[in-house]
Amino acid sequence: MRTDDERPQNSPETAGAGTTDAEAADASGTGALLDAVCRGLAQLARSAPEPPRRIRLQDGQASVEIEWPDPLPGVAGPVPVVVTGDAEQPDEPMNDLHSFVRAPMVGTFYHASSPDAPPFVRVGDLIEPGQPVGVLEAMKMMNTVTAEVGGRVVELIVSNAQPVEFDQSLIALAPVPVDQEV
Amino acid sequence: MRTDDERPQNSPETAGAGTTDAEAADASGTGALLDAVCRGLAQLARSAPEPPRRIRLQDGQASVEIEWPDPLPGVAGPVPVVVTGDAEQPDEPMNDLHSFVRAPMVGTFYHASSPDAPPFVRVGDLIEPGQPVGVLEAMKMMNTVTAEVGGRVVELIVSNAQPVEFDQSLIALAPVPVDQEV
Amino acid sequence: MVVPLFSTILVANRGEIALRVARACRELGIRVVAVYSSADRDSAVVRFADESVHIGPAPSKDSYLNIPSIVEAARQTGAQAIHPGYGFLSEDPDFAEICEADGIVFIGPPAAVMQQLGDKAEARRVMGEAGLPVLPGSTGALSSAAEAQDLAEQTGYPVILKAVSGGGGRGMTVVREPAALRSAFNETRAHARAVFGDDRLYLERYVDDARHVEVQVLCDRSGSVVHLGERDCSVQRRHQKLVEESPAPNLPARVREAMWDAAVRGARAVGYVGAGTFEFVVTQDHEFYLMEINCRLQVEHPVTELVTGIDIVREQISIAAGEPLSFTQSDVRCHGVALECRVNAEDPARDFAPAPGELVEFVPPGGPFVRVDTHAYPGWRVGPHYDSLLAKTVTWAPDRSQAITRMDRALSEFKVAGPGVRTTLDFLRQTLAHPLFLTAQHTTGLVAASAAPDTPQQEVPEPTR
Amino acid sequence: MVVPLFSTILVANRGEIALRVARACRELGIRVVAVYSSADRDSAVVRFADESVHIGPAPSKDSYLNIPSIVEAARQTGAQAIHPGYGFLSEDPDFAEICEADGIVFIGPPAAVMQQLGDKAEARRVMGEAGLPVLPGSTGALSSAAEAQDLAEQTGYPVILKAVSGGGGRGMTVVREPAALRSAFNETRAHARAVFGDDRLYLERYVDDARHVEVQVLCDRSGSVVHLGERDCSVQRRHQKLVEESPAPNLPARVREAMWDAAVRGARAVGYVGAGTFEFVVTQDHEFYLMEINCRLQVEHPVTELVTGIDIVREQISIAAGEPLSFTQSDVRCHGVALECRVNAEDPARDFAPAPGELVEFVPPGGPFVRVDTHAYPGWRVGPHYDSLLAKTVTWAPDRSQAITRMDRALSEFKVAGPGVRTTLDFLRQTLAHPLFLTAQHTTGLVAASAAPDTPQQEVPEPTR
Repeated sequence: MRTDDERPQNSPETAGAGTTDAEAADASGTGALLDAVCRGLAQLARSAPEPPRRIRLQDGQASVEIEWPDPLPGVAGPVPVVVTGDAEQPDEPMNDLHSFVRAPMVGTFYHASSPDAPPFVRVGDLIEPGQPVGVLEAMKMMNTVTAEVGGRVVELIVSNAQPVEFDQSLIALAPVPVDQEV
Repeated sequence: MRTDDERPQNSPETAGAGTTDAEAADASGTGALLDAVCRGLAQLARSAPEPPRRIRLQDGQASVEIEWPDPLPGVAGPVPVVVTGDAEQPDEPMNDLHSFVRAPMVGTFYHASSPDAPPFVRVGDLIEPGQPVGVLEAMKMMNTVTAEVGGRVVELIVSNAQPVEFDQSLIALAPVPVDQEV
Repeated sequence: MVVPLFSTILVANRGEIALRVARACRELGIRVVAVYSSADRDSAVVRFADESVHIGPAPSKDSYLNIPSIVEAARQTGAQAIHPGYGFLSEDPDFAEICEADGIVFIGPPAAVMQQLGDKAEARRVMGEAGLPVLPGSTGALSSAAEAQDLAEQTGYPVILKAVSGGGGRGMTVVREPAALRSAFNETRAHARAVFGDDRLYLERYVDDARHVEVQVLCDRSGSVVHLGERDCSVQRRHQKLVEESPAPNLPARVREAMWDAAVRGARAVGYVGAGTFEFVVTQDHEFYLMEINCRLQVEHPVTELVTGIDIVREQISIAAGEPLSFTQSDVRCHGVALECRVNAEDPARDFAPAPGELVEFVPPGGPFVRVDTHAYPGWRVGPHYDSLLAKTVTWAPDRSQAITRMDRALSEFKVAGPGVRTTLDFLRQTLAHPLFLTAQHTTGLVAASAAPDTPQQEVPEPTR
Repeated sequence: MVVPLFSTILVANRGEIALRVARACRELGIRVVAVYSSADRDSAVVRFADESVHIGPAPSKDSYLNIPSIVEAARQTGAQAIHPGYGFLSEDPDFAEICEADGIVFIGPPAAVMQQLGDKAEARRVMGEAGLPVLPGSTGALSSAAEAQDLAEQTGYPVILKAVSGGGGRGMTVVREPAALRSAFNETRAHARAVFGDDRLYLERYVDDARHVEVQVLCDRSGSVVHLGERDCSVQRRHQKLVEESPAPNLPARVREAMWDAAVRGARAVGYVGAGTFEFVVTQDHEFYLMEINCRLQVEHPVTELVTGIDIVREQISIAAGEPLSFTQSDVRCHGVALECRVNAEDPARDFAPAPGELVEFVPPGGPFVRVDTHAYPGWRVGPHYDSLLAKTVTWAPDRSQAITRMDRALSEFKVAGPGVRTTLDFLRQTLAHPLFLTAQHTTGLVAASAAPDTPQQEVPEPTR
């Protein structure tokens, strides 16, 4: 759920800070700009006789710099450069190694099937793909939420009986090494 | 003078061709600007005797910098490349080595002070800075047009008695080597 | 309206109409909740709203048609009312009923009225009884092809077969001769079963070379009914309206007035509440017949707003809150002429195929007497999931000729460009310049006739919205 | 207007007003020639026009004030008429005369009328003779500080010293006590000499806590004079109008009507032709006095257009072509309320210093009853060379309260961003929310009083445009 408080406004106060202003602009312009820059860069790098040593890309306060080590004498090979355009969704509380059980629709998420029942899962549990991990109530219908992939429960992100929106992360799972698999 | 014929329209016919469409977008989009800059850069890099060591491109808050490794000792030194924000006006009929006498205002350009008089300059003439090269009539006032720099006349771009707008190139001058100076 | 109406309204729609409704809420001091599918994360209404709820993935059936998600979103955000816009759930009586049962005000007519008028055969019957002119044809659903054949003999050909649960130009077939009736009956029934889950059909006389004229009504809960004049929507392509205007040009005052009266009588007959539209077919002889009644806001409502000065969405909200109409019929005065053009992201050169893509450039027209309703902005990616309406351009002028030249000016300065993006801007300008349109002699066959003059016109005067 | 007016018009201006005029020409089927300085190569009007001529470098004096270049551009492009917009050459009688001498129609009043009304002391005299109320003061230019002192004793303090060739809030000083008069006289005279090349001054009684109300007139060549109602322009900052509205709120009908009559009488007295504005100061007791007459289109003309439905620029062109007015006074009906906010590229936090830069994001508001006049677009670079007006946002509603909430909504959705760019959007919203404005109790001192409540208000009720 996004509220207007999170969004920058065109007020003199917020516009006064360069970053907020630039962020407001980001919504539409910068993506295309970056795409164009990256394309141009790739062409440039290809057309030059040598691979680049350093690429620095700046937009407002954000900047990315890639530096390659000086080529060793005798070794010349080109260095592949991968620049991804889109940033990761910033609302993930966990790093990329985790996977998430997400809400399949809008509703209220419950850890257990009833107030008296034990929760479906607890932190530390190992779960299998397809295993029920909670219920989502929408319009008085209880919908079982299942995990698409297996893993170890590292966090119950959404507390019991909390409203959630579609695709919201409910439970964080860590991948399980092969020898530990259930 | 620009006429609407030169500008792309959002018609299905012109929009139908991918390139025309992209040109239409060019009018405002930064992406297109960057493309152009990158193309220009690539040309520059190719035309220079040496590959560049560092290219820095800035547009507003965004900037990109590419640096290549230092060339090996004994091989020729780095060539500085300067990229300025504004591109050259693309409507110049001559290459960058020429300078131009430009119209100081809107009016009608005459090669001579009267129909019977000889022209101020002819192709091949060597002229000095400040020398009169034509007259510009505006509201029945005759204004003498003088050359700001000297050089050899290589082209009378605007024919006699032709209307011109401000800053229009009237006469192309080639620089004169030092030993040939008048 | 000194009384606070609602403190929060959820807008259960997307695109330009979601923004349109959100704007009305904002002007009334009402908090706006937007809902969005994964494809609409960066949409204009999400940027505009006070709060937004992600309700589902891109496909409409899982997001904008997902009743549980939408109702839950309203609950979670404390919305007391839901505005459904047009399309999606706007004419779904079940949704209206669920809202009511949940204590959420559905901004639209009562579910029972929607149910009754959504059954096109039933609507035909009720309105016929109320004295509205309906085309000769069946009084209820047809039981067999044989019954259809008998009826067609009585009414005379051509006739049109329509699905009872259809509407908006879908589920209908024009039949021009007896030999074609049986197979048309079977095909239309199969189609209706597949698309609407209801294979009942009815039959009417079909009118060639007709105009489409509709009357806007507003009705409050206390039984006041006013009309806001009429709109001519005869410029259509395959039952999709392209250009709309108010008032209807080239229509005698007595015909116009008779249509207003018919709409008001019809609205009274069913106890209509809210904003509604009575769509009529008008023959070359200025006879008019009811086609259908739309229980929602129309895409083309701005033309009525510009000639009357009445904000229809504001009135919808006010009516839903139980307020009486703040004006009477005699307060409604129409000034000048308003014209709307729907600018779609479609490629006229490829049979109007949707032409989505990122809008690298998007500069809508402005200046005197031009209104633009759009959810697009530079950088917005027109997706393939929903309809291709990009912007409604509306112009006003003291007379029709000026409204047309003004529209041409506005469309000429509208800049839309991006990889893959095509629009109907130039097609619209060509249409406006057609001699039949300029002289208001056009019928719903105009676009088909212009595109292929030799093809016999087979346009059915019923658009989607 | 069946007769072709002109085939080509040159627009001798820049920014939003050049585009506004170009739009009117386009709608009339007239070819548009834009002129531009080096700073305006990529301007909206250059993109819009049929043809464009580069007339000089960025500084106005060498481009938009460069008469020979502009006249030559008109000749080269075959323009039969020049529309000067506002500012720049629009009130220069010499320019009007040169155009006339060259066989080019100057779209504005005759040079002689501009000459007469441009002399503020002379305008005061002529209008006083015509029976218009003028403030007590001098009947012509003052010969000395001593004469000023005598006059001030007669009229009573405070008084205001004004340059005869001034106007638009420049070249004037308010004097509150006799001791300050002599030095004020000398300083104002020195200033007038330096700025206007004419050190003549005149003196009037000064009114504190006044409102600024102006009447729009249209006059054709055959002597028909109509007024289009009035505008209240009391929201000003240092004599610059920020918010304008029509009709003037909180003004008794008899006062309003008396002002209309005065303006019509004044226009008749000097044989006015074209669009003109009579600016009045209105006291707390609803007494009104003529301030000055503007012989051109005003920035704020859209508010009048929205309440009357009359396209003032179209009428200017028609009048200049010798057409009689197509309507009479009784045809002019005002509906509802229109409000205009000037969105400037200025930083309110830095005393409204111009804040130019590239507009990375520029999404103007839209939707119901919102008009935006702007030359800006995404990617446009707001330069430091000209005024900081970025966009005029105009809203219409049936009543003032709705027009204000609609304006607040529109300003709230206006997105302008870019490195270094600041706007007055939020400042305008704060101003609209001021209790004195909401209740229409405000005077020209509103902004100064809001900014610094303890500072004695010294606003002079005369804006630039």
